[in-house]
Amino acid sequence: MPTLTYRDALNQALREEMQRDAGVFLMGEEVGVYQGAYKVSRGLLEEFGPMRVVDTPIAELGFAGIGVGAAMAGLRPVIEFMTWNFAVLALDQIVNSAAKVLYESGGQIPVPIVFRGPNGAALQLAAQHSQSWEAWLSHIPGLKVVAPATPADAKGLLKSAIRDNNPVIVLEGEMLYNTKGDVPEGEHLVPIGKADTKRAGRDVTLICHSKTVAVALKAAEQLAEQEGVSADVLDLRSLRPLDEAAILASVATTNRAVVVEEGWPHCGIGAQVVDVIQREAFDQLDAPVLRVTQADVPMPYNKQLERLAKPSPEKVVAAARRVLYLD
Amino acid sequence: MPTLTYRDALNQALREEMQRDAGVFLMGEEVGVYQGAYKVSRGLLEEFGPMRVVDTPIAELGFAGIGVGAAMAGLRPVIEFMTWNFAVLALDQIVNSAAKVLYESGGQIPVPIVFRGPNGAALQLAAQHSQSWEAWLSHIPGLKVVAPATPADAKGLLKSAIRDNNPVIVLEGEMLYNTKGDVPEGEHLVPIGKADTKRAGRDVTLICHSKTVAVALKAAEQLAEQEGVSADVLDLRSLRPLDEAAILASVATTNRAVVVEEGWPHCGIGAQVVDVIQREAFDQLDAPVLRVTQADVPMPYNKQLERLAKPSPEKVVAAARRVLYLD
Amino acid sequence: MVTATAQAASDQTQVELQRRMLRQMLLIRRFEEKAAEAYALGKIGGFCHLYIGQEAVAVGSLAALRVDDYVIGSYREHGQALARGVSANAVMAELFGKATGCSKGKGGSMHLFDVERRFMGGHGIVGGHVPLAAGIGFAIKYRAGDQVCLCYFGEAAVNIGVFHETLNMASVYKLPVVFCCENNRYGMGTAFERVAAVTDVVEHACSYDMAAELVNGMDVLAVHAATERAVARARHGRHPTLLEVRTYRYMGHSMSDPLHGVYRTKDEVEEQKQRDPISHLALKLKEDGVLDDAGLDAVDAEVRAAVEAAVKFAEASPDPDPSELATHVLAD
Amino acid sequence: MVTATAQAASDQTQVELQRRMLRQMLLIRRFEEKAAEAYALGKIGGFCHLYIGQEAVAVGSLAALRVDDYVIGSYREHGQALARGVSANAVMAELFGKATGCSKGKGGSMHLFDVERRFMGGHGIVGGHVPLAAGIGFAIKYRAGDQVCLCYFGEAAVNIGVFHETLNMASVYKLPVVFCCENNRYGMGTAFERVAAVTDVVEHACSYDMAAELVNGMDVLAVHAATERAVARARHGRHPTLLEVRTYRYMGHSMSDPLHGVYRTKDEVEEQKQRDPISHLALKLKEDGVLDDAGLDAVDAEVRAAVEAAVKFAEASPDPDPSELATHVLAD
Ligand SMILES: Cc1ncc(C[n+]2csc(CCOP(=O)(O)OP(=O)(O)O)c2C)c(N)n1
Ligand SMILES: Cc1ncc(C[n+]2csc(CCOP(=O)(O)OP(=O)(O)O)c2C)c(N)n1
Ligand SMILES: [Mg+2]
Ligand SMILES: [Mg+2]
Repeated sequence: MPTLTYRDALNQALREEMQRDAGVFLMGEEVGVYQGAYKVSRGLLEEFGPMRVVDTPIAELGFAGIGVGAAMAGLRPVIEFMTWNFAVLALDQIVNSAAKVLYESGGQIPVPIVFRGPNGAALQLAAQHSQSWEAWLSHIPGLKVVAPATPADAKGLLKSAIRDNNPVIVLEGEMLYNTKGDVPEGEHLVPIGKADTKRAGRDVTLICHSKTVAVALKAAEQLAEQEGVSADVLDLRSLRPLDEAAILASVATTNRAVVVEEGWPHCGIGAQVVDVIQREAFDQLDAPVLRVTQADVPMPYNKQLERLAKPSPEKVVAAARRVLYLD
Repeated sequence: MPTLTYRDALNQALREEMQRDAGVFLMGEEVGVYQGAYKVSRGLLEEFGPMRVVDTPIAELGFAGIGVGAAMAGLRPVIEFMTWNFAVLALDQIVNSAAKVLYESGGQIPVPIVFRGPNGAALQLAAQHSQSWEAWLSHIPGLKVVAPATPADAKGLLKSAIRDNNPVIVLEGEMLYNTKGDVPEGEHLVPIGKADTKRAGRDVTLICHSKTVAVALKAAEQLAEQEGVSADVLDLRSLRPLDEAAILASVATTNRAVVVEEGWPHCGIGAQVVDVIQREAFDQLDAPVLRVTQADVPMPYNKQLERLAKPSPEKVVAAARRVLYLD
Repeated sequence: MVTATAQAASDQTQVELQRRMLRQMLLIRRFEEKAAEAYALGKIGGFCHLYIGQEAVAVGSLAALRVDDYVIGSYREHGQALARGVSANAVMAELFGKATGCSKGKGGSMHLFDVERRFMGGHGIVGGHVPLAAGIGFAIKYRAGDQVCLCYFGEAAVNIGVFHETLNMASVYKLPVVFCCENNRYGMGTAFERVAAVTDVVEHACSYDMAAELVNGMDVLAVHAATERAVARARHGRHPTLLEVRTYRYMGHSMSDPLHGVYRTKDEVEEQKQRDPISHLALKLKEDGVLDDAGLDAVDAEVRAAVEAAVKFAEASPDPDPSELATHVLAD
Repeated sequence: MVTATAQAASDQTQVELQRRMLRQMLLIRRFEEKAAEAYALGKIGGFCHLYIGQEAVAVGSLAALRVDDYVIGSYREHGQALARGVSANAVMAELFGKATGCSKGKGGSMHLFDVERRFMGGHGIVGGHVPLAAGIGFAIKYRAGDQVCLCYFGEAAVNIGVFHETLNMASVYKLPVVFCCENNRYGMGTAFERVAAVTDVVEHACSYDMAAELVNGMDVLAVHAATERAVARARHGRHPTLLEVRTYRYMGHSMSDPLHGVYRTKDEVEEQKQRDPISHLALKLKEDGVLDDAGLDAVDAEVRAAVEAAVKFAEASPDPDPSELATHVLAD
């Protein structure tokens, strides 16, 4: 299997789907001539031309709405946000148009559209440019939300998202674009709504997604080496719908869980996962489920403070030790 | 103590704070000449003039930003959104300006501003006009979020919000404006961050806020009459910060809880409350905490479907019976 | 040189068109009057924004469209849906929230949809549907089609940012869209001049290098002619147009708002009613000897009957099945 | 009639002003060159948007302000902060993320603040700070003050909705704001003409009944004069102005972007450098016999030393205490 970066896996998914379906087009800031702010769309303008790789003005709300309108008329737009921080300006179109037109119309008008771009913090981009929006987006019925952690999942989930007949949010990561991994060639589709065990274990479940998968895997190594603890690392991959069965299956064997996320704690993804576990696996839990999140503050610019604010393997190990009553 | 409607209690709070502090002004759509879309600002234009009661164009993002700028320059703006559904357009200014300037500036520039308006569903307003935003707003560090359920709390919390040196979100309710209650005259301040027991009980804790307080109280009555169950009804009042101590104190006596909210389930307020309870009161819980929320769908227009979608006393009673193992 | 017979034929079609437009305007007027009654009786709920006074805008402009063109509007869209050919039964049933409604009772007054007639809704966020129209225009151009998209919105929507983002992109991408601003002078209780630095909406077209036209919205023939010019521009040149149609709302902003009061006087409303688009066309047809009072009464009686039938249909129709609560959240 | 002595005196102040402006432009140029070095060495992180080429805009316009006026800008604000009198030490320390930075190391390059100098930030969402400027102007008018607020933004921000919402309100409310659009032709890698239907930003002023002026941004004296006119309009008439200042960015969009390539040619950049605002003023001062090469070298040496000192200061300064992570989230 060829090894690709996460960036090239996304690029391959876009190229393959655009070749497969003439109704698929890419629209966003700098996606064409500039080859993408993060080069995810490299080469696509040259291959598919300006009608299918469309540079936009800085007008997130407007071009998100244009995408939704095009989807209502039967195309399959892929809208790239340079980062999800800027997509906050476009939420009205995502929430009030994309997520509602099918329901409001009594099922007459589906909205097959993908909104994608990097989510969460990179390095020292400070408060306005370092935010994770999965909790907000997952809150909304009418949307699907995925957050791939590996190149293979990035390709497989983006392809599934483009073929889905609903608005699908694809949360990528600036810090993930350069990461490498094996990626199946051609028709590789990862189903939306299915979590994936990235490392099997018996003693504690580490539930994670996107960038925190690497954090959880590092923590699992440390737990194995330092504590002889075997951690089950479950990558949610899809945040809406949530793969409750996979979560409960793992907790049924480990009886203990830690949920790791990049976002803020209050009403985060982890809170929902905790709700599911305590409701459905109450009698199986040997300890409360603990969470590791970004510190409940705007992201600071200073490097040391930023490190303190982010989830880390050390924090996950500490939480795992607590749910294992090792302290 | 005089009896006032929730609407008039808010009006009184605005009038008193505008009389008390010349820096307080009200800005929004229809707040002046039209006396407010829901008449909360009735009479204020006449008393304080057009510089302090400012009608705006339909430009939520723009006038929210003007409010933040005025607060940065030392005024105390109260920004009225006709409803929070439209405030989705203004989130960039609430989240990226109001909630971050103090932190980004290293503490130099506080943003004392209030964003207020009706939140959640009224009657048959359909999908775009029937949404509850407390989970989103409470997710954001740098904001405070309150959701008063009674006229007295509406006055006391709005006055505290206006005097607070931070951005405070005040979530009102179109269905609450006409509700009546005793309201202390003059200097009545309800502290932000303190929950309130609206009915004391021993067997189960019903945690609620805003419109769901009435739902929980009705459920408590039915539980008392039909099951001889004594329910403790805890009105959160503040959603950020959350009064964890009050939640845990009640659960310590009841060992059982149901969380009721108007919003959608996924990553809702209830999920965060569940997280707090299972983490801090794990050994005290005799049953999983259950939640009653809006159905996980866009709000339908049809009256019967809408009723099915909303939290109801019946649904709360059913959840309470389950956590009490009465089924 | 046009032959006498050809001339006569085209006059005849003109007359037929005008008769049709008169009927449609009357249908809308009577429909909305009935909707107001039903609302007062609690048979219609939520927000209900009536179109009375503005009939000439929807009727005149939609007469310039082909069946394969697209239409999209705001929450004040009953008249547009009816003029587009959505049946009075399906629209009334939707207002009643019934399963037979054009949105299956799930959308209501603000969210009328009929995909067969390419009526793309019914949208409740001011300005929110304006980029949707551009997106539909984008799809038309993408497929190299020759359809157009006609988008209705109120003058107050001009103050919201997305209107400007969209006009700029529609011009840059050369999209076949007709932006039809129904300037009825008020956004709810706010007179446009109180919240807009420039009150001629057409002025904004300059900033986007877009064709524009100011139209008398009380004259259905003027609206029709201007829209035909705009549609031709969109269909053949793929150039968008901004139409500012000056009209007037006779009723309150919605059924829950006052007809007049602090924001406009009773006299102003009465004065505006003198420009009534229906009387205006009826008078012309009488002057042209095309229609007499009896003929007019006949049309009125016919549309009243159609509206009565629509109410009966709506009342007789079932509510959606409870299972409908959870359908159409996601497509398969 | 001006007396000879008065004339001489005013000439003298003019000369002093021009000397000061030359020094400020040079200070910014050298500061940014050092920032680029430090970034390459990893001492500055995140996004870093340099001002090289645009010095005349900040220096010329800020020379027209009083100490009690307000200033606000985007993420490309190093030059504006320095020209406003924020110390090179405090700015460099902020870029280094140190506790001695003007935002205590918590804001970084995109979020420079100095409330004492009424420098209201450094904001990273394109267009996001434009309504903040109007709000500051609103507060000035609310208090019946005679200050003004000067707001900098790039030409690409003109395509985003909130710019239009704000200009309309600034005009309707008559706010003392100078909207200074730094048109450097590109938003990141996109030439303005590719994404704007009308490329003269000043055109938008018509839609908002606002005064406007097109200015040569490579001529610091022209920028100063135009800003003085706009400031007078705001201070005395409370009328906002839209200034379009044509300038050019020599470097890449940010330190992580290419200087040229697919979106602009090396030749274009080199050609633009011939219009360099610093050489332009230096030449004038020489022609006027105000400054010779030695004098110019002296100024350059002085600012280079100041920038060196700023780097030393920044390097020697401590990181914020870890406890700072949780401070300033909320005010007391
Ligand atoms: C973004 C947004 N803000 C506020 C509202 C509430 N609202 C509904 S209609 C309306 C007035 C709109 O006036 P106009 O655009 O002129 O259309 P008209 O009602 O006159 O047809 C307002 C303020 C809304 N629906 N959306
Ligand atoms: C709303 C938003 N969208 C996208 C971005 C990413 N971005 C940062 S700067 C920039 C270009 C802005 O160009 P311009 O306004 O001309 O200012 P300049 O960089 O030329 O000074 C873009 C697209 C952003 N910060 N905010
Ligand atoms: Mg109007
Ligand atoms: Mg630029």
